[in-house]
Amino acid sequence: MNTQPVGPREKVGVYICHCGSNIAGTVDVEAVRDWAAENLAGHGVVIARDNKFMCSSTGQELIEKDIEELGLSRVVVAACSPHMHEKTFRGACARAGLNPYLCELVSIREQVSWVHSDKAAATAKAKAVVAGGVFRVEEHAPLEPIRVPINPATLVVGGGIAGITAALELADAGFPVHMVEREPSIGGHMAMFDKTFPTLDCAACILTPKMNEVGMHPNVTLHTWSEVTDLSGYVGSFTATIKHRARYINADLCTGCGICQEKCPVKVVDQVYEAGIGYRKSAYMPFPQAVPKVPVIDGPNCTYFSKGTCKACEKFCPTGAIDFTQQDDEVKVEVGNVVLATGFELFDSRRVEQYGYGRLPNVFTSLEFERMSNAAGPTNGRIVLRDGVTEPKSVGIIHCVGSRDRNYNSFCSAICCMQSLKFAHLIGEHTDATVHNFYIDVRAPGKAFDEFYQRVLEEGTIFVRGRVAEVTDALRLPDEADQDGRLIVQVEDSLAGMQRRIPVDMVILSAGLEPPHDAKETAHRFGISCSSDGWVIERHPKLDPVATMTDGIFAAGCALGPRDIPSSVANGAAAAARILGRIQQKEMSLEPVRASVDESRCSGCRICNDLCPYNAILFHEDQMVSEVNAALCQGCGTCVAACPAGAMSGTGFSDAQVMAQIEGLLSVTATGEPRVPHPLLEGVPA
Amino acid sequence: MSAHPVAAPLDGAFEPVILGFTCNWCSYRAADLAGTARIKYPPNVRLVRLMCSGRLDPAFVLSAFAQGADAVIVSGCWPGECHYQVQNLKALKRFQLLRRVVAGLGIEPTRLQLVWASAAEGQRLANEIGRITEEVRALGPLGWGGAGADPAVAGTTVLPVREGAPPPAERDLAEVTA
Amino acid sequence: MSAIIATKPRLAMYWAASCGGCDIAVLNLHEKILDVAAAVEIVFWPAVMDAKYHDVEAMPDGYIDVCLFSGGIRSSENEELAHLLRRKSKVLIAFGSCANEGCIPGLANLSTVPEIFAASYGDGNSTVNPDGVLPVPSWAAPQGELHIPAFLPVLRTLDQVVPVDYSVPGCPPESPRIAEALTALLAGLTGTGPLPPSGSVVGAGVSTVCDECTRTRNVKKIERFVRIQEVPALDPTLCLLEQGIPCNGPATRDGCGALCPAAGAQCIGCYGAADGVVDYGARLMSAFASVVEADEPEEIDRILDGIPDPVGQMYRFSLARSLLRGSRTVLEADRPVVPPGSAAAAAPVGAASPEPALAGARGR
Amino acid sequence: MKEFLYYPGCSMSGTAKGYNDSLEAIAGPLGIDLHEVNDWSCCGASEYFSIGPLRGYALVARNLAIAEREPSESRTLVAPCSLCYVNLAKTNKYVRTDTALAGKVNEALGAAGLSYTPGSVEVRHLFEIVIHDVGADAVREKVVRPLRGLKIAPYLGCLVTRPDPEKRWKAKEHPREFDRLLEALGAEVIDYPLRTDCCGGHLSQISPGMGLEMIRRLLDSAERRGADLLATICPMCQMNIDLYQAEVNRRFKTDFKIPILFFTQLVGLAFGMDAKSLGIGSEVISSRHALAKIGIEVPEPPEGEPVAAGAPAEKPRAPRARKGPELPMPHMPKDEGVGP
Repeated sequence: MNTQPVGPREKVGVYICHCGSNIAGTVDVEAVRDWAAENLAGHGVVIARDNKFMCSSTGQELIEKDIEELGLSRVVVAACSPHMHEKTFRGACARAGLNPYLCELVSIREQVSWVHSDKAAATAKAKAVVAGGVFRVEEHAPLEPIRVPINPATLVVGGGIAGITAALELADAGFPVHMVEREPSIGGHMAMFDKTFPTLDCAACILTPKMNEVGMHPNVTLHTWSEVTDLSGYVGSFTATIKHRARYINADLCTGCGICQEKCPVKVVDQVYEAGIGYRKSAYMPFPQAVPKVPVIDGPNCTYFSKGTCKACEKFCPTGAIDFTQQDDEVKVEVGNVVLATGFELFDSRRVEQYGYGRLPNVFTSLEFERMSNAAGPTNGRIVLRDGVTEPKSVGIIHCVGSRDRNYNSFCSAICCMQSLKFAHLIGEHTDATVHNFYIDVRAPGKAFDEFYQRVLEEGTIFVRGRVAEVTDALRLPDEADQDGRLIVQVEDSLAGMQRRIPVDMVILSAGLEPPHDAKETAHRFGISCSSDGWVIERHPKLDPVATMTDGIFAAGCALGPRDIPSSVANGAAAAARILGRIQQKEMSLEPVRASVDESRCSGCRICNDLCPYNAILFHEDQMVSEVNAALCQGCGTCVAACPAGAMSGTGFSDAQVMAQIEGLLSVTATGEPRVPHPLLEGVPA
Repeated sequence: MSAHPVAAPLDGAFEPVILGFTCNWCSYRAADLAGTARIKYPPNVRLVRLMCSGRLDPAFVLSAFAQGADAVIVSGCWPGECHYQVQNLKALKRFQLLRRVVAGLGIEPTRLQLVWASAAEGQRLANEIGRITEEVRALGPLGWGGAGADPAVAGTTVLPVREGAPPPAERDLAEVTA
Repeated sequence: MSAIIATKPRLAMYWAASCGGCDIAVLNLHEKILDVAAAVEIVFWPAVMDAKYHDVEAMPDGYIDVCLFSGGIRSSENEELAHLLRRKSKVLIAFGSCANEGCIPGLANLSTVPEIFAASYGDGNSTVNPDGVLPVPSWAAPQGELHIPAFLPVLRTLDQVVPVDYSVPGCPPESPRIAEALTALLAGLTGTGPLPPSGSVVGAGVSTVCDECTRTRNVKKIERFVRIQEVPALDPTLCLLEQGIPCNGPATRDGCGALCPAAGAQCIGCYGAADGVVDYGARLMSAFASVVEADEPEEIDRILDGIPDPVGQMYRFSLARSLLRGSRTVLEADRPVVPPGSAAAAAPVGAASPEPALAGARGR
Repeated sequence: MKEFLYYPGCSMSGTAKGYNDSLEAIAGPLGIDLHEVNDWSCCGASEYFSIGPLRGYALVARNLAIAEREPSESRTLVAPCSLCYVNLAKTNKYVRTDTALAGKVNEALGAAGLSYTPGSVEVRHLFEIVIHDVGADAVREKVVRPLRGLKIAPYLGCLVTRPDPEKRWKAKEHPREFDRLLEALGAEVIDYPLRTDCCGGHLSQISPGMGLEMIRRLLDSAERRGADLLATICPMCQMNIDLYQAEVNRRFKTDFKIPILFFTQLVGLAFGMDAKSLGIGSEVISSRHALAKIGIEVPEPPEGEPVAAGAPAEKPRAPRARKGPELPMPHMPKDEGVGP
């Protein structure tokens, strides 16, 4: 691939942006402009301009005009990060008939003006950065973007409300969707809830129809009890490997009558859907409205698998759908885009030992309470203590458990405040218990959220502002003698300015949200980046909130961070809209950053052969040369750097380009002076 | 905020020039993040963007030294978090061999350091840049620069770990000085 | 330069800081040397015939058609002759590894002049010099003032001192390659054939030794590096690198016919870097490191410990033409110390034309 | 046998003789070889630091200094007393992390011709050695007389898992390692909520009202849970709960008679050693009746000391969940501590 400079000497235009005062406040833009015009003339700079906002239409027209009138063959813009406006300025060049890849955007905002305060030093650095850009752009070559077709099918990972929304948007638009869900049924956490804040409408009532729609939809292929084990390819044409765990029930024969579940003798605690306070059978459908209406047999807990006898389900199944011989199997599906809606996991409250969860029977987590308050839950909606009968006279709800706490997670879990308010209300509805809310501060920013807060206040819920120090069943003060068997919440009431010990029968921990335990592996499998917490990183937190850094992979819902149902739904729809746009286009263009081999120089040493994670490098035994498959190549450049013969080259980041940029960056000292080269390093006088 | 001086005095004191190689997906974005968050760090460091730390050709580093860089920072995604899956480990291997070679040419390890930084670690990257700048300032100029060098003091550096050292027990320091 | 010449081409060959092996290699053309001798008029060749520098000075500029210059530039004499022969020659050829990349003499760029003298005239194993006599540029002998060439602080390659038209790599260049090169060159000069493009490397390939190596090779995963003498039984047909032998073949220009690997010894890199490569060692270390089969820093270090002398391994022949040229102490030794900060004061080269600062760094 | 430097502290030869005897008895079987530091001095207790921190640190550092020069393979200094441990451990950490302090301290030590190299000695509590180096399983193997049927409240006191300067404990608020150890001895361990509460320390002397109240809580909580006795790892805790129990009863009109033994004594019993040799019987609130439950003979106490009456009548316990409607408890794997 040609990365040598085209033509003898280039005509370079340099454009320096003030970005209002964002850059000009710290960098002497005019000085840099004049310096470039004078000192970089030797590198083809024929014009250097500055502008208040280069990204504005006037700024861009400046470039276009100069290309047309001065016949610029190269353009360097010194402004914000290339991740911000590279496309903008390449576009400007293209409009003026200059190949967009002959334009280089260097960052003097994110990497100079915003991170330095000393104006002289910042200006000096800006000069170096501009020089780097000019030296580099000399080595640029015109490139054509790589056009790739977009497969109209989409893979949606996660069957919660975010995934469901995305899937339906895409499917309704008439395009195929593969939805993969780890559990036996879609529905996610929302399916566990009874009521949703602040409107208190019934979660099942609004979710179930959507679940059924997904289940029925001709364009949706459901893969439940399944996981994506591998994703290969690139935007437009991914190949996903989906592992179906053996259900031991033949979905085609099963009518979902539920007899197997009824007859199954094994009862185990349901850690998932019942959040650990309810039971399920070994052959089970997690809940009545499950989609698909096909139970699974949970092998490890099945008597037949452990003891070799039982088969009660098989005996009674009217359609003979039970199939103990079923094996896990794998399918490969071709998709053009991916939506990751992998949701969250609840913070493990046992980590906050002083709250006694797991030790003190009547300390519950928010999810346990959701199930308890759910009419379809293990207590049929009765709010009772762990003994299953006693109704609490008083309940304490602790906010921010594991959130906003540097010992666990410093982030706010966003939903706990409203959820706690909802709990307070539901307790009032179901019992006559007094409710204490222990909060740091109540965050109710959503629509009708604060109104709901007011309402709960009026209902008589007691709010205590302060971090709870301890939940204990130990009586400390003599006057607590009659509190035996109750829980005491020790808290500093920061409004009353005193320590309080408040006896209650039940404590609910509003535990925070955390990324799924395997979030990092997931990110790695899908080739996206996630924060150290494990939340998926958006392409841009504000301007591109559902795209990831990887083309063709989008994220929605709590995979991106804690959020409530409305935002998750909005995310799902947004991701779908982004994908639909591409599907309509039928193809999209990729950065032509690719590696290639000069076969005349390749010695066939095979150093590079094992370096490519995308298997883009093939070795031809017959000619003893290696070759790069441009379609598979992702442009990381590892093979380019490794080739001992220098036979491998990479567009966009060629040796010549990077070397030139290094030379430019170092042509200016820290004080903005021209660098004095070492006399012994001087070569032949030209 | 970086624990290090963030302004370069222009009073003629030695100001190192440090070249940093960043990857497009993690460390360069960390640098962008430091910018958007207005986290200050010394202006001595100039960054080159590569698609991946795996693109790092030892020749880039040697060329930087040859042209007067007093130190070079190589940075990329954390192991296991590479956008290209494992290519940052290739960078790690080259880094370790390159370090042995430049050591043989009289360049202290302090002048060639590896910093992993995720796209979310703007603060961390800024702190590392600050730390390295101070270490190099203490070492003085490197021989290939234009100006004369102090007798070099060998430094040592270990690969960075995520957690910093535990904070000192202020209360007790207070006690003692009380 | 490419002007076609009527008479017999005039050939010169000179040795600067070199061992003379290149001259032997030329003589090693055997009977072909007669063809050469017949085809050319040898006007200057200290290794094989008497010659005086003033004879060369007396020649008109461009009198010599082809000059084979072997050896690096280590003394004032070398430098003087480089300039002189450049002036007198139409075609100046950097002949052999020394002239091109410094070769073994170039490794002296790891030591300062005092260190080199100490080793050569002082405590060297083969040296007896109780009075510690060291060479000095001028000496008042009874017969009068004697002058000997000054020893320069570093060894430079020919092209770092004067412009060079062609390069013939190798330590020494393989005789058949020399024949090819000279034949092609003479053909060009006498108008009976095309002249190779100026600045090109002649008498060698554009790829690397692996291209000529007959050993079978697979995907590479290096779990250990060992020195060849530590391996009891080498697989005679398998790639040496895959057997843990740090063979420089992958990074070394082809042309030699892969003689060493064929003979069961690893390539040590005498033909220098492949076409267009900026820094031989960089390519080699990048290639070696990339296939080290370990991901933990400790494990990687354990494997790299198998390369006891990294600089020697990467730069045995090419240190003087590498990006860093030599060790830091050497470069600091003879450099005008500019007070920190006042860099600008002494700045002869503007940022606009830093090219000279970078001979080699951008490739040629 | 693993050798350790040993700093007994002042109580081992006095109030905590039982601790001392039992430790000597079980050290061998546990493979612990204690090499007593020669010429050790006071740890500074709790008072000295309030007189002047630097003096406190210097006083403690003296012990670190002499430990450093002890001719022993081991660089680990073991303290059986929680207060000694904390003083030694925190001083050791601060001189390591604060060079200024280290300078001042060494200046002070210099006066006595001593000096301490920060970090050259590591300080650990005896209990933590038994838990982490020996381990409950190793202890279980040596048990010949399981303490089956004995209800024990594991009481660690406030100083060992917190502040924990070297971060040796995963769980600090409600650690369960002590339970595992006592279970290994075959005892029935009650989930004692106040396990890491303070015993009052010297408050029992300087502010009896508060000090005795703190002791009362500990006893009350243990009794409500039907503990036959408390197990402790600290001489100070043992003294407060044992010596001041009668005083507590007098002041609060209560009738506690809960003996408190050192964990080393219980280990010794389970190893089949004779109670007397373990110093059992010298406690004020006699453990005779408690131990009689499992058929262990405790010698008559010396003349004149109060003899504990029968074990306290069991009070009704917190309502235990019934089968049937009972909701399952969260899954809590035994070995699983707390934390990510």
